[in-house]
Amino acid sequence: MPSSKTREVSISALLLAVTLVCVAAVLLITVYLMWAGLPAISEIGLGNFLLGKEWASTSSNPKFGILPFILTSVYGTFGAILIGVPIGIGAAVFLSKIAKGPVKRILTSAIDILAGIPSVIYGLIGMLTLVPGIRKLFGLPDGASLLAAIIVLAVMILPSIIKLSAVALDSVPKEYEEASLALGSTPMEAYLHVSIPAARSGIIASIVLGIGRAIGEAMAIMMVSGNVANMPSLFGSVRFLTTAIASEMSYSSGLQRQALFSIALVLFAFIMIVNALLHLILKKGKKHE
Amino acid sequence: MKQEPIIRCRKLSLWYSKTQALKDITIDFYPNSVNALIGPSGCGKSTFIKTLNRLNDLISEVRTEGEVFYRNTEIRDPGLDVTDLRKEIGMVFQKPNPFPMSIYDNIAYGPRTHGIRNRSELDDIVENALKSAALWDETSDRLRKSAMGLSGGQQQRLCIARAIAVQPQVLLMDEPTSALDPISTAKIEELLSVLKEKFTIIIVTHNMQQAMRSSDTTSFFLLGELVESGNTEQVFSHPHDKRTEDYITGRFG
Amino acid sequence: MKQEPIIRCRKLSLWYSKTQALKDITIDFYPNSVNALIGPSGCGKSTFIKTLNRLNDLISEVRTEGEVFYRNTEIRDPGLDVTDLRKEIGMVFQKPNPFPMSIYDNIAYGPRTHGIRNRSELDDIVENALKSAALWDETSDRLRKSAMGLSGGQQQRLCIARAIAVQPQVLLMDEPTSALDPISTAKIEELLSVLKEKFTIIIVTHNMQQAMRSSDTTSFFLLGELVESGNTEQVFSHPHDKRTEDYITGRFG
Amino acid sequence: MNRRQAAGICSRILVLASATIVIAILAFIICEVVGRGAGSLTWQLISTTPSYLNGTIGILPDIANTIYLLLFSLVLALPIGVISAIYLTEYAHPGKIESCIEFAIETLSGIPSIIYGLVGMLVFCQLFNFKTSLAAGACTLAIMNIPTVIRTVQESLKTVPQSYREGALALGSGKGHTIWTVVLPNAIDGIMSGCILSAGRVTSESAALLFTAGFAHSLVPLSEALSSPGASLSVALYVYAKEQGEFGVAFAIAIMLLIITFLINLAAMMIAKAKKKQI
Amino acid sequence: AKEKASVSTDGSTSMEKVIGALGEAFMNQNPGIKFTYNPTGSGSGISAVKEGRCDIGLSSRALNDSEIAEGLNQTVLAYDGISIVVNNSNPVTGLSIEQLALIFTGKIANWKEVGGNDQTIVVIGREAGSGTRDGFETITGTKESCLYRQELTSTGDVIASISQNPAAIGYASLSSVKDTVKTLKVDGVIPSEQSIADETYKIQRPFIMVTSNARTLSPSAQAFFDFAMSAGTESIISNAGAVDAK
Ligand SMILES: Nc1ncnc2c1ncn2[C@@H]1O[C@H](COP(=O)(O)OP(=O)(O)OP(=O)(O)O)[C@@H](O)[C@H]1O
Ligand SMILES: Nc1ncnc2c1ncn2[C@@H]1O[C@H](COP(=O)(O)OP(=O)(O)OP(=O)(O)O)[C@@H](O)[C@H]1O
Ligand SMILES: [Mg+2]
Ligand SMILES: [Mg+2]
Repeated sequence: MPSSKTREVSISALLLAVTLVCVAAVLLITVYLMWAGLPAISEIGLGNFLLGKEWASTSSNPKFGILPFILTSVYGTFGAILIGVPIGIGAAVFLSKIAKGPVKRILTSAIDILAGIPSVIYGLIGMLTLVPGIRKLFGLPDGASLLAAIIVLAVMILPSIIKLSAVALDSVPKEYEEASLALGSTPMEAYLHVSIPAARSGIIASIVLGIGRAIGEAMAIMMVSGNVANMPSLFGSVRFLTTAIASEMSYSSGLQRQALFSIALVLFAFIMIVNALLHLILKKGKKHE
Repeated sequence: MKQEPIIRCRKLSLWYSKTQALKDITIDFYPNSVNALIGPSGCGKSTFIKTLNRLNDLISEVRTEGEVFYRNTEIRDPGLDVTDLRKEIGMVFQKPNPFPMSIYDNIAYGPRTHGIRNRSELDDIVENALKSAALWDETSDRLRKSAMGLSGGQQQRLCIARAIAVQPQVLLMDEPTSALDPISTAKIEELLSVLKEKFTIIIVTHNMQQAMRSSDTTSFFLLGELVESGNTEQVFSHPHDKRTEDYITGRFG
Repeated sequence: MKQEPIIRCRKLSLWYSKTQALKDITIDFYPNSVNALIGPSGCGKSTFIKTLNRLNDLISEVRTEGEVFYRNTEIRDPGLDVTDLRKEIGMVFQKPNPFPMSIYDNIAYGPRTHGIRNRSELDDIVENALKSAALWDETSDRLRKSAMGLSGGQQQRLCIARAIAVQPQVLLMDEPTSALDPISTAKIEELLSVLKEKFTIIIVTHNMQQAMRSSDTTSFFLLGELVESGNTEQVFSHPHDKRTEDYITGRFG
Repeated sequence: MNRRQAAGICSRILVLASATIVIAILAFIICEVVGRGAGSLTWQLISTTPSYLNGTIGILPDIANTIYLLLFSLVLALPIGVISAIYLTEYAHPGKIESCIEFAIETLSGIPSIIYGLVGMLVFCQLFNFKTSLAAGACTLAIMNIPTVIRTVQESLKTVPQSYREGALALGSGKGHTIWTVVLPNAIDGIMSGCILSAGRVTSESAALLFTAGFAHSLVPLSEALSSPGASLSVALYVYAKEQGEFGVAFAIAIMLLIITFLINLAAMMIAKAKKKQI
Repeated sequence: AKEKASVSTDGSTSMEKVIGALGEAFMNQNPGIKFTYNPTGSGSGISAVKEGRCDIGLSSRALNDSEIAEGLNQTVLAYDGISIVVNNSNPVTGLSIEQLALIFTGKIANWKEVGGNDQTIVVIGREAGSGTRDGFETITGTKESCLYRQELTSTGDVIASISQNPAAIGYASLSSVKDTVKTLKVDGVIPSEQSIADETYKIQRPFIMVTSNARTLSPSAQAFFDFAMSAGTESIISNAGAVDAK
């Protein structure tokens, strides 16, 4: 029988091997997206691809410029953050500091359920109520627009912002708030001036996570954004990076199909940047503790 | 006794939902004195001092009975503005708990909360508070650095300075040295004798020697009761109660 | 000195990454004695006894120097089979830590780990261990119930029984009574005098009275140094070192 | 009223309003879904397969497919996730490989499902030649779920008191043995919530499945499920709403999905409660 | 284990009803054969046949020259009418093909120019690659010049959006149109089985089955092919909303 020491070492090695599946998966995804996405980029030209303002994938003289998609994704995400973050942080403060008993339980479940609702349902309801609502409210010929997508995205990222921010607020040592109260501040002042700054890194992480979610969402916004490859405008019909892939993939062939994979590659690059940012923030937050 | 008591407590009882943590506490604290509260763990010392600045309000299901006066204000009054009360009665906690901000902002936090925005006024307050807490020399060149970088003892003095900065009348201290090394402890004990010239100090301690060394009066709590209270020398040399004697000779606790 | 020491420690130093927690500790422990380790918080008592059963291995970035022998085995030897070592040197912790299983399974855990499967053999071991820890009478009718239902004092005796069940030679105890009430404390102190007939006991304590009451030798640690070590009576009545005297008279800590 | 009081009231209102908005959104969604779908949610819908000849719609195959996907993806994700969590919390020392793994896990959990769908299609459907099938869908979902399982199990492992490990090690138990006998039994709740959260993701996922598992509505037995394409409930919702304009059916499915989401949350809450009691 | 004989089809989503019904009837007749249909879109159906990923591809547009050159074969199974639909509240009842072309290319921008209310026209279409869009644009001669306000990815979306917007116009497969929207006459003809079969309704497209010259069909696939093209399936196809091509 091997000594206990070698046994422990070999167990550890075995477990490590399984754990590396995650790394392998990330590598696989990266390699495959490059393999599938690079040919079209090299054929179209990186500049034409990223900065081209026109997307006409099926015309006899096809154009593959994805600047409208990139800008739409950026604006859409930014808008969703603009709406979602204040509400999210407000609700997180309520959840973590004020709510008690049944109110807290109900709010927690509500957030969990919102997080679990399939995105298709958000899209469906958005299409049937939000889009006509926007049309009537703003007196537009049609309501399918960037604005509708922004609202749907804001709602969809709310749960993760609230949950993560609430966790960050929960983990602020109670001593800080006590100290603030003992100095004669009101509870609300303690939350605003001490708890939120102390939970900063967690809250920022939740926002970055929200950005990632918003950039990656496809199914819901496809149904409310009109889906035309215009340059973005708030009340105009727009197409996102994700919806560009989802809407044409099933009918595509040839260079068009390859270009769709190139869009996926660009999307992936965005996500990797967001992830790296998140990683940095979390790491910095850990160091701070 | 020469003066009016600054805090006057009559038959104070306190319940955490159903369990009684304080039983009929009657005690007076006089201005410009250091008052030690001793007793084994769980006897209600922290609970008692937190009723004095209503920090127990944070815990739902706390119920009190009896009377507690700060000068002529009934502390238990539900209509009382607790922020005013806490401005008068400051507190320092067991674990040093500076805010995760700069040293300056820590001290300025209280005055800012109470509406002082003027820059040079704040500068003065910060300097004076740090000097009163004997921390000015060590920190005057790093006021903008994070308070988290200070040592434990420095952090605790910072917390004292922070409490002083709102110019309270009474300072509550809950085992302020139990997390500190002997040298920092000595520094803070020294500070007590200076601070009592301006403030009334009520200090909880586990360390009998500390109570003996630095307090004017000592009160012994046991299981929520105030067993004995009086002049420190007298309590330690001639305790009235058998339980006090057992405790101070280390027979339990 | 009548016998060979069972644990022999020469110039043992220990670092947590860069900070040194133990400095040149040289000390011997003899069989069938109770050895108290005292000293203020953070002085390295726990660190010291955890080097004796290599539980410090759990912490990465621990580095030791010097020699520590258990009989003729160098404890620090990286090739040593620590499971064998820990079978010889048992440990009881500050907070009672029974596993969340039945009382029986708790005691049988060690023997099972070391390969004993036979049912009646296990029954015997469990019974004897519980009897040695003076817990048999209280638990014999509820062996299959969860150990988490026991009181704090009973849980701590269960942990002692669990340690005894693998028949160690040395028992390390890290403040085994500091989380317990006075009555449970008395029971465990009583137990010590019985257990020392079979084991060598090394016990960390914060309570000077406890050290005086129940130990044969006492060692005083301060900031990672072994300041003084010797016969308990002598250390408490005529400490050689000024720091020891300061500590046992409560001047700090 | 002074400035301080005004600010206090304002911030109070803002915080309260935010929380109200969240509840209101959920209430609105539930009302919409139930209002539009309740009429179509019949036993016949749940218990039959669709027939083009009769022009009837039934979602039994979609329910079965959802269950198949759940089973297959958990069978893959659970062992890998649990083992990885054990390695990371119990064995790993901070180092290059570990931070690499950490980064990989974070990355995996941040990748949008549409990218999983595309890569799943390239790798599982084409490279591994699984074609468009539940097997390809399940493999894709498994990879999506591994980070969730790892994180929940890790959380749970971290709550197992260190004193249990110390206690076992001090008795001479080896590390592996300690984990198996003392640590893992106390982390069962984490493993279960890992399962439950994954289940939630599997039922609500659509983008990743469209490209990998397809959207056929035929009922297949378990033995053939792996090689057949099939729609899960979420995909069926998508297809019925979008391709066929059957909004009643779509919202009926949405009601079912909401109920499943609710049950999943209930289960997760109960597990957390049980764990709390135990400690 | 022995695999059950099977036929796999893959392609146009518009053909779902027709092919689903045919498949179901076929399986009722041949219980030993498993029929699968994967509604992925015309383009993918065509490439699936080319790459051998399915037996029969389904396309709702005719193959183009390069596809035929790659060795693919097409067989017209049925014809499908493309209905022009507007919101139920829209007073307009019919348009000419010329008017349609002008509307879809943005040259007519207000309903009042074609006899409707004073409202900006909202043009809703399908995504690039859709067989329906290809059919519509080819027939109206608006290829590559349509100005859409929304490009939706499915028939259901088009109908839902139009039903929500009084100013919208769009096109959708005849078989999918329900009474939530209003079907317009084109050149005075309302689309119906009759008007499509006699070609008086102009906007129509073929449903084709695509096979590869490079491979011969498996016996079961051939059986399905023959079944679909047999005379007995007329009623199945017309019940599914299309017009039989035989
Ligand atoms: N929030 C609470 N809810 C319920 N009971 C409490 C709460 N806080 C304290 N108690 C109980 O009240 C009693 C007194 O506690 P308190 O913290 O005042 O003791 P203490 O004398 O300060 O002890 P220590 O010296 O350990 O700080 C204890 O029995 C404690 O368990
Ligand atoms: N895991 C660790 N990493 C780094 N430093 C540590 C670690 N554990 C303990 N230390 C440090 O080593 C020193 C000795 O700690 P140790 O726990 O041995 O003290 P102790 O005498 O047991 O104190 P106490 O009476 O509070 O239990 C302390 O300064 C402590 O901060
Ligand atoms: Mg206390
Ligand atoms: Mg210790």
